Amino acid sequence: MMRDIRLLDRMFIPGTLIGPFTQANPGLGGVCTFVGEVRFDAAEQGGVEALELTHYEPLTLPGMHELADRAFERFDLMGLLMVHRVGMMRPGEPIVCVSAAALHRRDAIDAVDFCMDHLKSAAWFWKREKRAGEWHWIEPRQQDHEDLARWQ
Amino acid sequence: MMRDIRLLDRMFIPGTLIGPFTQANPGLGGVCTFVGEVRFDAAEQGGVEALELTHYEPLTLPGMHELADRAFERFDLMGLLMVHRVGMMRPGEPIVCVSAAALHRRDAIDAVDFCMDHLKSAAWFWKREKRAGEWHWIEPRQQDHEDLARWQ
Amino acid sequence: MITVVFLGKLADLAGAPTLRLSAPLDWAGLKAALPEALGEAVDDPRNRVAVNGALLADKAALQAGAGDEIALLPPVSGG
Amino acid sequence: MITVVFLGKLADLAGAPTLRLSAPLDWAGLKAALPEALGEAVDDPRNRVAVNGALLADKAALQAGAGDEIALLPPVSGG
Repeated sequence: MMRDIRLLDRMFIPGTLIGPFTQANPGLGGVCTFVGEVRFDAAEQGGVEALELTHYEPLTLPGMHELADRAFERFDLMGLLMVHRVGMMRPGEPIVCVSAAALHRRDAIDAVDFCMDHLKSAAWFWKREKRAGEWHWIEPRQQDHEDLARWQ
Repeated sequence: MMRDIRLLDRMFIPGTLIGPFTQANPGLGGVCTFVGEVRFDAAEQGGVEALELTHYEPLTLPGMHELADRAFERFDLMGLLMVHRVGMMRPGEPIVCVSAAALHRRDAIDAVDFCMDHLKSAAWFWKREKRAGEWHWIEPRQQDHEDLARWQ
Repeated sequence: MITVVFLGKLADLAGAPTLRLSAPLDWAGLKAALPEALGEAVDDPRNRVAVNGALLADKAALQAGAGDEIALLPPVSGG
Repeated sequence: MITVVFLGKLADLAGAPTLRLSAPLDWAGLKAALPEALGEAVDDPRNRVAVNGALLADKAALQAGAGDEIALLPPVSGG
């Protein structure tokens, strides 16, 4: 069972993680991967210049491990990769990568969906964006709360 | 809008498709990718030695394009990659790769889910497996029909 | 001549992926030209028929002439 | 000494990511030691409190001694 849960404080290239992850799970039926990137957003909305993601060490990584435990309990998985950036990022940079390997596609896709919904609005991260030189804290969207509620 | 729909009659490496696909969609919020591989299955079930996927040229690729059209209508997508192997394959080889880029993760994940469910049981492919030297035609599983029904 | 293409299990039953038959052919003519087991199999409502890549809503309405390609398509089983 | 860590918006209100306060501290003592606006903000039920990485079910039960780390955690906003 391949399990790779990490916080990264610098730029990463998802392909360099996903290739070895897939190789590490021989006999899998399918791998589902989601990669989130820092959005630019339209200039008329005051385009995003930078994004800062703060975490709290004693809670954030243990929380991601608990989330991984729940994913392994809930879905029939062979492997799970969950990598999240922290610190300062620029638009276009990858911020999160979740990859799940399973014998059947339903488990792989649903596990990625489940982990992403929880990382997005139930993990210990605080996010702020810089627009037109000003920092703004970001709140989860209503959609994020609705997405999360699907699993309860 | 990046749109790449292909049938391939030889081995492919998903990473070589997904990297350029992601690059071709600047400003995306997220990319979801599913890669299916030919399963080995346990030796006690008469492990899979080979898999052959037959298609019918005048229907299969046009059908995949119609499926892509429906995905673009149904979800808010920036790009869609849908690549399917045909011909003879060995266990461990990639057989299908679907990747969707969108501003929001829900669209990207759901589009991949939608395309996979349709490719699996509503696209013009006929699949047979060789076990212990004998070829056996494969039928969609009950689960595949249930997965498809979710979108109707 | 008309080319008849057999897909999936129907190719096993036919013993070959294609067959060449004389034009013209309607549905009764096609079935009569096929071995009995295959003629019965193509009647199964789960098996579809396409002419030149266009699926027929009603197989019984089949009309094929010289140069046409008839495909006999069992239920799919995908990736 | 006790270290108090402010996360997210609370760090803006505090003007710094951390603060050092004398031990021991209970909830009333902590609020009294913070600027008024911050003391009111941490009372908001959406803001959680952890001691040495363990979330408190009830903030009012806070008891921190020398060397402890208190974290004041506003609602999260993820990736």
